[in-house]
Amino acid sequence: MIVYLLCFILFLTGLYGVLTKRNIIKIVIGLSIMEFSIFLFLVLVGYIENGIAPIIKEGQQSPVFVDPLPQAMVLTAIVIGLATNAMLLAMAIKIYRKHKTFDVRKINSLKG
Amino acid sequence: MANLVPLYIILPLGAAFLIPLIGRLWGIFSKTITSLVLLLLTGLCIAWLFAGDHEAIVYAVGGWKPVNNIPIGIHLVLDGFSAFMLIVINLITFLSAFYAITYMRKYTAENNFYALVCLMVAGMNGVVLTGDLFNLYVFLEIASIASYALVAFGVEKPELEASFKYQVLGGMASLIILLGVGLLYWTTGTLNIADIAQLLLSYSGNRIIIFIQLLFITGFGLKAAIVPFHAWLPDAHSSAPSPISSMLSGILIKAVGVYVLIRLLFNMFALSYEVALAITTLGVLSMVIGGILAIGQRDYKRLLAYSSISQVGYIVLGVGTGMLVLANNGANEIAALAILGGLFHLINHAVFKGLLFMTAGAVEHATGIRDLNMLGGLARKMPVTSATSFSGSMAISGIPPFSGFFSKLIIIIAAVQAQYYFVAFIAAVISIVTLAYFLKFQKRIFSSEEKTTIDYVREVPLFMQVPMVILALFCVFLSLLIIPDIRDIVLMPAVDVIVNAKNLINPGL
Amino acid sequence: MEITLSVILGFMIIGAIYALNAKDLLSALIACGIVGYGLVICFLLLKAPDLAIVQIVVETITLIIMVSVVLDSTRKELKEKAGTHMEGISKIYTRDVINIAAVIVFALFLLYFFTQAIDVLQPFGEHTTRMATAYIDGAAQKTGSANLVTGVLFDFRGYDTLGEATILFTAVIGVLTILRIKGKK
Amino acid sequence: MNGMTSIVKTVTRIVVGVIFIYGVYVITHGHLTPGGGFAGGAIVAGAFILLVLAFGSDVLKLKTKEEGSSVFESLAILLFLILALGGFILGTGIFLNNYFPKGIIGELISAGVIPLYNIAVGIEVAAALFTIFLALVIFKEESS
Repeated sequence: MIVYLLCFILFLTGLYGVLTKRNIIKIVIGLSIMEFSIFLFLVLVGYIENGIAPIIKEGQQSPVFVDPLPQAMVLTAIVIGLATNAMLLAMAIKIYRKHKTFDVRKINSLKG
Repeated sequence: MANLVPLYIILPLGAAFLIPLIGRLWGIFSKTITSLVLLLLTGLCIAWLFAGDHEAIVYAVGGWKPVNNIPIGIHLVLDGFSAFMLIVINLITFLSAFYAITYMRKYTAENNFYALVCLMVAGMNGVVLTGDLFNLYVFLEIASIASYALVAFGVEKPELEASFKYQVLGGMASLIILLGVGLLYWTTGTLNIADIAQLLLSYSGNRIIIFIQLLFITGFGLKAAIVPFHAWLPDAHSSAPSPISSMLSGILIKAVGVYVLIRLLFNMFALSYEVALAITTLGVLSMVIGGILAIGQRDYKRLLAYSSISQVGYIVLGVGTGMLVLANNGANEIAALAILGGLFHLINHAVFKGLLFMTAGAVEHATGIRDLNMLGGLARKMPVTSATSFSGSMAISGIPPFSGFFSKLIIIIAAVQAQYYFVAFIAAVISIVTLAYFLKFQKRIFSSEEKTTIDYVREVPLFMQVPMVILALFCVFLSLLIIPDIRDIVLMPAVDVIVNAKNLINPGL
Repeated sequence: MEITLSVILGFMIIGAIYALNAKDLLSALIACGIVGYGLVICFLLLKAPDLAIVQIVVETITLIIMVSVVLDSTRKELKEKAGTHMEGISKIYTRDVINIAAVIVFALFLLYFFTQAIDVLQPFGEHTTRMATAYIDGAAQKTGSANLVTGVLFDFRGYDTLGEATILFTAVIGVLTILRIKGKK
Repeated sequence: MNGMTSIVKTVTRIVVGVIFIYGVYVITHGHLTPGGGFAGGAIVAGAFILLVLAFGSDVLKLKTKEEGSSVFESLAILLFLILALGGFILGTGIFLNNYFPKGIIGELISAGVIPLYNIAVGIEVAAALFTIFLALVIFKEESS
């Protein structure tokens, strides 16, 4: 179980970054770290002790494969993460050009 | 109809993929195809509802049949509740897209706008139709990413900042939801919602289920902007272009937030008293805090955005009351009444909030001002906008015979019948508060003395008036939904699906 | 196996903490990249070569894009920015401390709840498949694909993949929309 | 955008072809070996990005490239949708059905529609990533 706990700690580290950091790039990093931890978590769930990678080769005698479904899910999630990151970064560079800073506190033009 | 279910995803996606290709050669293509697709989809769904046969349709994508009674492919499920949501989504989006034809002329890159609208609709339709948890996450992300881009469409400082805030909180919500999906997969080994529901009936590990429910409530609560997760909504909904505001407030927060919460909590998890209590509390909190914060707003669209939080609170309250009654093994009729009120308010809110954001857009289009203190006396110059806005304001504050009155009344009656007198009292009080700030708002903008700064104002073009008038008429005619015959066709199938959750068909059987 | 993974994960956590607290944005990005590459090693250990390939390429491209965003301001400016950032903290010191403390308490609470919650689930490495049983048994005959992950991705769950490709398309349109110089005519 | 030194350019000239061919290999063998449309597409995009980084280009050329790659992207994802719809027309009337003959497992031409999906997704991912990169570069050039 220790791997799951460490994985969750990684998730909480990312969450901590998103909630407390005031720099746009740091917030993006925090989100990426949360993403990483969830990818790892899903693959951990699908792992089977002494399993082999889910690719059929000739001459295998009744192999035990690790669960391919979480792997497919993570593959999808990685691309989704890439897409959200790209959007965030586009937003970040646009905000930087408008305000000349990455600090969220200095670009507060909206009222609560 | 059974074979046509995937059209709800294929048609908007196809339109979105074609727009960047054909749109750059032929300017009018993007506008026409968006409207046509949405009109077609609305018509299709209304036809299904009125055909009378409310058997749920299960469509296996890819044709994968269950193996050993375990569903293996992805299933699309069209039942009364999803059909109801599909009508609301496609109808409001159609009217918004129609309204946008004139409104969006002042922006650059209009093709991207229509492509993103199509993608957002495809995402919402996918969320509503899917019967698979991971697929739900994928389509949720399509709708969310499209909405992030649409909020920032004006690329000015406030838009960008609002969109960034929205994106960070939305991204966090998505990741929390994904964690919940992963934990459920770990617990049950499957992703099909009906299959999970079957397995959870006989599952003993109570703490993990509560933890997953907590994650889902946080995640979808963030998407639905229920207090205390509402921080992004006022910024995002007030910064977006008006047709988008009316879509975001009218349907997006409901399709990806409230709808999914209801579907998962009723149809997938076994109902528990603690969760029902939490949902009701969140509903009351949203209702009260959203309403109180709305009073002090000076910005036209921010006021509407805060009132969205408050009105979504009503929906959640109605559904939560029903959940409490069911969890306490109370009478099914009371639960059904409460949920009926919630869903009725959902469709009403989609209509009048869509309308109010459109009128806000019309006022901004004509005057360029959003500050309530600087507006005034527009009634004579913009009669159509003024009249439609009046209709919307009366509906939202619950004045008979407008539709909002009946849905609020049903929610309050249900709460009284379930003996939650305090909740019913708060709902009634907040209704009065709503009336107060909408009267103020209506008076400030339309009937107070004219301001010299806005002499040049003219009524908005016909293309913007038409959707506003249609929605204003809906504000009145939706009251007809309480007539039993019509109610049985439109609302009751949805309520049935929610209340009799155990009857949810399992594609594996 | 579990121990190796735990050690790598430990390093990843340290990298993540460094990435979040580094004063220089560029080193923060590189630390984040290292966490991403650590993930690649974990994927390889967990018998997920498909994911390892995708993650290593995607991480590289993300890193290129991120660095090109950060390099928008020169390195010297960045250091100054980081400096002012720290000064900013000392100005409203108490508020930030309360914020951080609240988040840490909240996180610890979540961690405790998580430990309690996952007690009943299968331990690491003893996963039993339910939906995926059909993806493994005779899946090759059903889809014709020797790589089971590809089979799942494009056949059993092709609908997800369509959605995924759509998300990338949405992101491209979104990026092109956001990076316009002028929003209104 | 300026290019880099001649050492970088020479190395890039040699390496880019290899990367590109490797990407195409990963795409086309997605149903046999690890990898597939996503990994291969990202590798191909990496090759293009490397070219732009090493050689540099003026804004005008970058803009035509961006337009071209975004057209490619739309076409590729449209191809995916049409392949998915193929089930409606050719085969069983089911969305996203694998309607081609499956062939022998382990051969290059097998697994029905999956290789075609892989190719469509590969082009889509490559074009999408390259477009995002170019959009960022162009924006930086234009707004500075």
